[in-house]
Amino acid sequence: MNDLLWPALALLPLLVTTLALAVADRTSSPPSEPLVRGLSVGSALLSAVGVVGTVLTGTGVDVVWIPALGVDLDLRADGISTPLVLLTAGVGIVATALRHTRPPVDRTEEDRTAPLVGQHGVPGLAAYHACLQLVLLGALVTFLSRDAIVFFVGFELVLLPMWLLVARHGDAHEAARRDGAALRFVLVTATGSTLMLLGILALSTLTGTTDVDRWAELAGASLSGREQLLVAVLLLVGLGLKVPVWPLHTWLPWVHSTAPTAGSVLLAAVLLKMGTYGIVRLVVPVVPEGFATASPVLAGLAVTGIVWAGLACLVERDLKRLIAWSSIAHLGFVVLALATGTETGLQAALFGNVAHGVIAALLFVVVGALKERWGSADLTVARAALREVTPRLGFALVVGMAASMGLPGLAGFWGELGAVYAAWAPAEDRTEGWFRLFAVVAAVGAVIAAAYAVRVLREVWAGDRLLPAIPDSHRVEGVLIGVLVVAVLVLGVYPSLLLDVTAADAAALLTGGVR
Amino acid sequence: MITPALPMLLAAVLAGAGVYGVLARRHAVLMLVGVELILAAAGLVLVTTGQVTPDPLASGAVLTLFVITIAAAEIVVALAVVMALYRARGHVDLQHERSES
Amino acid sequence: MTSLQWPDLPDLPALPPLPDFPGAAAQYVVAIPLLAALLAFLLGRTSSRTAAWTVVTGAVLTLGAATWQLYTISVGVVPRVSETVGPLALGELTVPLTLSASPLTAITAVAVALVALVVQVYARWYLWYDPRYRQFAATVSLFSGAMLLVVLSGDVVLTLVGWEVMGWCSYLLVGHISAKASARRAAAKALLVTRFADLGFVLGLVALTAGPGSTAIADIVDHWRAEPGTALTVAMLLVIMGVAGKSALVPFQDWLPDAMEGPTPASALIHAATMVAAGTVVLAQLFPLLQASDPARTTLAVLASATTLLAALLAFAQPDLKRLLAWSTVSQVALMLAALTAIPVGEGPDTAVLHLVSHALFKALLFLALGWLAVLAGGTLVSYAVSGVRRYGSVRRPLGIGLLALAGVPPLVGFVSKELILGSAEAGVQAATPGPALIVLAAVGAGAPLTAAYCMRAWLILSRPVLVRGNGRTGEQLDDFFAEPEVMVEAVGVEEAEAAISSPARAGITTLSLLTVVGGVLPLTPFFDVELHLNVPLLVASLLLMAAAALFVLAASRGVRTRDAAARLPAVLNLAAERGLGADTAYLTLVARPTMALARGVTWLDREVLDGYVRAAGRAARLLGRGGERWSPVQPAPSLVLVLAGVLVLAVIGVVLR
Amino acid sequence: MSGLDLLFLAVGLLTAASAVLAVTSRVVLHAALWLVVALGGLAGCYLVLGAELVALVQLLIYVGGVVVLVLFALMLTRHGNAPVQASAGHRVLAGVVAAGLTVLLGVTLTAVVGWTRVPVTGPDSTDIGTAIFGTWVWPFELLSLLLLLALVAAVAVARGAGSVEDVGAATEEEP
Repeated sequence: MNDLLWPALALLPLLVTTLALAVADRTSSPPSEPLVRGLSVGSALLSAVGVVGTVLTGTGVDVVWIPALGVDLDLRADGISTPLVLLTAGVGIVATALRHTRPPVDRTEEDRTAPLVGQHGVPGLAAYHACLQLVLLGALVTFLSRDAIVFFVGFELVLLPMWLLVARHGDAHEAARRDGAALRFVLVTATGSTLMLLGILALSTLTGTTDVDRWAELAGASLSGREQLLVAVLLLVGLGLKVPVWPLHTWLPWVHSTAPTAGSVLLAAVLLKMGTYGIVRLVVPVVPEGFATASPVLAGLAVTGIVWAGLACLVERDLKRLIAWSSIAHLGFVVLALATGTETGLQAALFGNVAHGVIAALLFVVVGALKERWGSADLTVARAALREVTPRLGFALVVGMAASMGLPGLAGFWGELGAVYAAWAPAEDRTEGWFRLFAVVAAVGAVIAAAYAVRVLREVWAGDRLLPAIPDSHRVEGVLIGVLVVAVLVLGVYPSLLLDVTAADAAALLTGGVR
Repeated sequence: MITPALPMLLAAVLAGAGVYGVLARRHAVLMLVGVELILAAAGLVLVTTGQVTPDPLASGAVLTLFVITIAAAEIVVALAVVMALYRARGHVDLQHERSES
Repeated sequence: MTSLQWPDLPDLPALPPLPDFPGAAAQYVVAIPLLAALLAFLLGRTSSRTAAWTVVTGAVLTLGAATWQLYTISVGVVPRVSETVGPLALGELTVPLTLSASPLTAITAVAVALVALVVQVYARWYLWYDPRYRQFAATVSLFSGAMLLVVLSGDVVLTLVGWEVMGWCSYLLVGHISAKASARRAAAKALLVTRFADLGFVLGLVALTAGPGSTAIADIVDHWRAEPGTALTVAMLLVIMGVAGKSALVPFQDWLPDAMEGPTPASALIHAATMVAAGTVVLAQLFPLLQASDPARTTLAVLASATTLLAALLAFAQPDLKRLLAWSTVSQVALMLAALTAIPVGEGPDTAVLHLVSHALFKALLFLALGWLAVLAGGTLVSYAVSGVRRYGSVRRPLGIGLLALAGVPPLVGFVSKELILGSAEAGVQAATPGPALIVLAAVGAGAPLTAAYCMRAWLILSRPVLVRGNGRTGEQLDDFFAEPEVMVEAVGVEEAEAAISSPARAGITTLSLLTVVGGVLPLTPFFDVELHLNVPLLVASLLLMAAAALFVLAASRGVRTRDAAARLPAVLNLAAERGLGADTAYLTLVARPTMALARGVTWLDREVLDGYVRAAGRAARLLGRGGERWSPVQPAPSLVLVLAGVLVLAVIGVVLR
Repeated sequence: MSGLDLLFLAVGLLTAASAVLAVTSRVVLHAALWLVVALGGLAGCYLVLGAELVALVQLLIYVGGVVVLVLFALMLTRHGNAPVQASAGHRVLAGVVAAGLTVLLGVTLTAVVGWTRVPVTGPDSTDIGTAIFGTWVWPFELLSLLLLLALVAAVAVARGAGSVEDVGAATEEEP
């Protein structure tokens, strides 16, 4: 029973709060904003305590759930999922603590002296927070689960609240954009989930179990080469839609540009990770031969995405979309590293995954705050230079963009360097020539990252305009940003913190079998 | 000793008749008659299976009792709806052209 | 050919034993500036004073640690390899992340730490009124820490870390005055050009690492020395591309003069001892590999030689003395790299590193002194700076010493290091593969008089006699039609203006001047293992050439009102030189514009083609729904029939398939 | 063919025939009456199968309660010469679907149980009672809740009409 304590503490607060808030939202007099937010943050904090406890004590749930299908509710954290559940818990606190406001209408030149009033008292706030809680719950289940079906359930659990966040609580300006974003999100998630489910079902019928550890032990032994390839392609396309891998990425900028700040933070820091985590769990160790066959194509798509997204960042007009594009580029590095099939690559991918989570969270918090103050995130509108009017937000943006371009000493560096190295020296069953070409292209992508980072800083951060004045970060924002900046810095300066956690399990994953 | 195929065939016939009733009747109450027949068919299958296979839980009989009870509840609500419909529209014709009313 | 050795060092008079610190000196040298940067940023939030104390204390401690390291290395008691945050668990790849110190890197570290200290002290005065002094100081501290990391790195990953951090810091420092559009542009240009070149650096290091599967420099050198070949050549060429970017070799040279937009202390730091010299340090660490790959060596020799000549020529024609110094930096750094290629196989990179140290001393001196003058005179354009040293006597000595050292006049440090390069190039010509050495010899031979020429020009301008009102105009007027506003001797103002510099800053400049004068003894110290290739005729010839060039410039300057010999050049040439021969335009047309066009094309493709499919899918789904709505029965009963029929069909399928 | 089989055949044919008539009769009232016969016949079938309790409950609730309700509803909603059946084409379609369903169900169900004769070993009333108040007690209690809900819902839906209140009142006695 003691074993159940920590996992239960990690999951139950989220579940209970979700239900409570969802019910509260339907009442005729919804609870006030401080109450809702307090409840939400409290539940996220409790859950984070539970997550930390689960990770530290190594306890887990193992209950038979659907015996007829052989589905176990097996929730445990190992080296590979530990960083991600911690990331989820941390980002969860950030996302719930962010104040949700409807951005005011675009503040143009004319009314720049008008007082800036955040419009609080958003309708449906309780439901909004319920959605956040549900997203966190789904993400935790996804990362903790050691059963493919439960993994899938967690995966799906996240999508609907996310869609609600985008469609109902997104950018208030343009209904058409919101509609477009929601439409894309639904299409992509539905398609991706279906393909992934097909893959999971194919695997479970071919192996007779849905236990991913068992799958990793079998390492595709009971599958023929063609079956392996088929399963790998199904899962990769399904998961690739979520990651997203070029050319399945077009939904991401749309969704990010319309999602509320907390939604963007969760989407970038947690949801996208579920795709890469899925590849690590369900594809790399499970169908090694199929993955090896598909990996050159996957790596090619990944590096195309890196360059493609980087180029798009150079001309993108909307700052939030720009950050979304940069996410695509970073996840390209992660996928490239995965595709190399080496332990170095896997470690780099796991590191890059978490690093991107933290960096993207930081950037989206900052950009969300800016959008709230500016009224839009359009880069073509002349604004006051952040360095002059809001030094704290400006500093956070500088750190974020520097980390985004892979500056050493910040979190982004190790994953990207590892990815380039792994691509230069891929596993023996990969075609070296192609992968070296990919390494070169990825390095070009890193250069483009510097270019767009400089572009953003030049257009937003540096300059001599002082009007329209906007307020600097307030207290909650300041604390959240500070924590994220420290996280980015610590991961960058002392990468062993993360690498040592994942090392043993990453090695075990590639050699087949569990530690 | 009994041939269980016979009750099963009867159940099939009852279900078919019920479906026909649901599909072909325009009168709302008569459509419900079809629904009752389908439920009856389900009950028959349950009872037959329960009678020919040993079962310590007596699921066949018990579940049939449940079905009957649920059917009662269902028909009560359904008839209430029909009554409400009748009060609102003056008829219970399911294929009533809207232009006629 | 004689070899200067210091045979019996341990017999030196014993110094008092140093206290036993935990950890190695190298760790302190790297960690202190980084910590100081962090502390200055955090603590100095309210007062610049705290920040200043923090960074200056940090710089002093760093210098102390570096000196301590130099001493311990000279007596040979220290473990040369020390740990940092590694080793990293990166699977097959070994990443020990160690620091390692050798005599050469130790002395370089001392030079860097010294320059950093002087720059910090100087910056406190120079940026007294700057509200963002604290960020500047922290960045400078970070910058010097990064350079020290590169210098003491025993692992290519650490090298890369320091390398990139320096690039970023240069962005921040050059763009320090971010309200100025030209500074913003220059900062972006510096970062982008160097980062573009880093493409090669990263790939080169990765390729080097992939061989031994370890990032330790020792492992890499061992591995590739055992099996040189095409792979090594490719890797070294890539590394050289990166070095060319940071060290502003052709074709990446144009970012550096623009970087003059930064405050003078930043320029001094970037140009004297740190970023631009980092390439030399890295190649010195990988020196055996450079020597093992002839194509790489030749390529570097060609690039460096071309750069050193081109930059010297451009320096001569600059209308701004600060830009003149910038181009001279390009030229001198190229000279160091050229020296690396010319050294005969089997010898160490000592001459190049010696020139690095010597350049660090005199270039820092020049920049700081010129910055001082700029504050006094109001700018560094020829028209402002003219007669500078006459009007402000206190800058006369530092500037004079600096220019003499730059020109390579004996016995200053610049002379020694250049002559050693010339000597080793001459020795290299006689080696088995004389190609690179030959090119370098020619370039150095031609570069020396050019350097002398632009130094002479600068000095002539600075030391022009002051035009005092009432003096009759002498000589012919050549350059200007409208008369220059004649300057009164600011008999009262000068004293105060000169006194305005803080005494620590002045002390720093004086220290640098002294070291520049006496630095010529450096090759005699045990830290350098210089093969002395003394070739007296060559030496004399080069000195004569320099003298001739100086005389020629003197002659040319006669009659020009500002004594600016470059005014004799056609205006077209002057303009072209000022614009760096249109390199900026070339970057724009060759790289920036095509990239932007490509980016626009990509977004178009993304929007219209890739996203088009997604949109089409959405639209198709909606159309299908509408069609279904239209063609399906409106009434419930027939729809129910269809639904049940469908269910039936499915059930039949299920039964049949089973 | 045993005696039980013959007996079942007789009752079953009656039930089937009345069920078909119940869904095809053009006269509304006749249809309801044929339903009574069909459900009664089904109770007979249950008896033949040896499930006395179920048969009794069937008689009690269906024939006694439900059909009465249906008859009431029919009377209350009488509306001149309202059409009872759908158009011919529709009926044919419905017939095809119904026939298909019959065939499908018949084939699969008989295939499952087979044509061999088996002894009737069903539980007696005591067993059923024990089972209901033992294993099935929670679902049973839930059912009572459901009935209560249905009652309330019926009242809520049909509120305002006295006749419907009667309907609601009638349900109270059923469990």
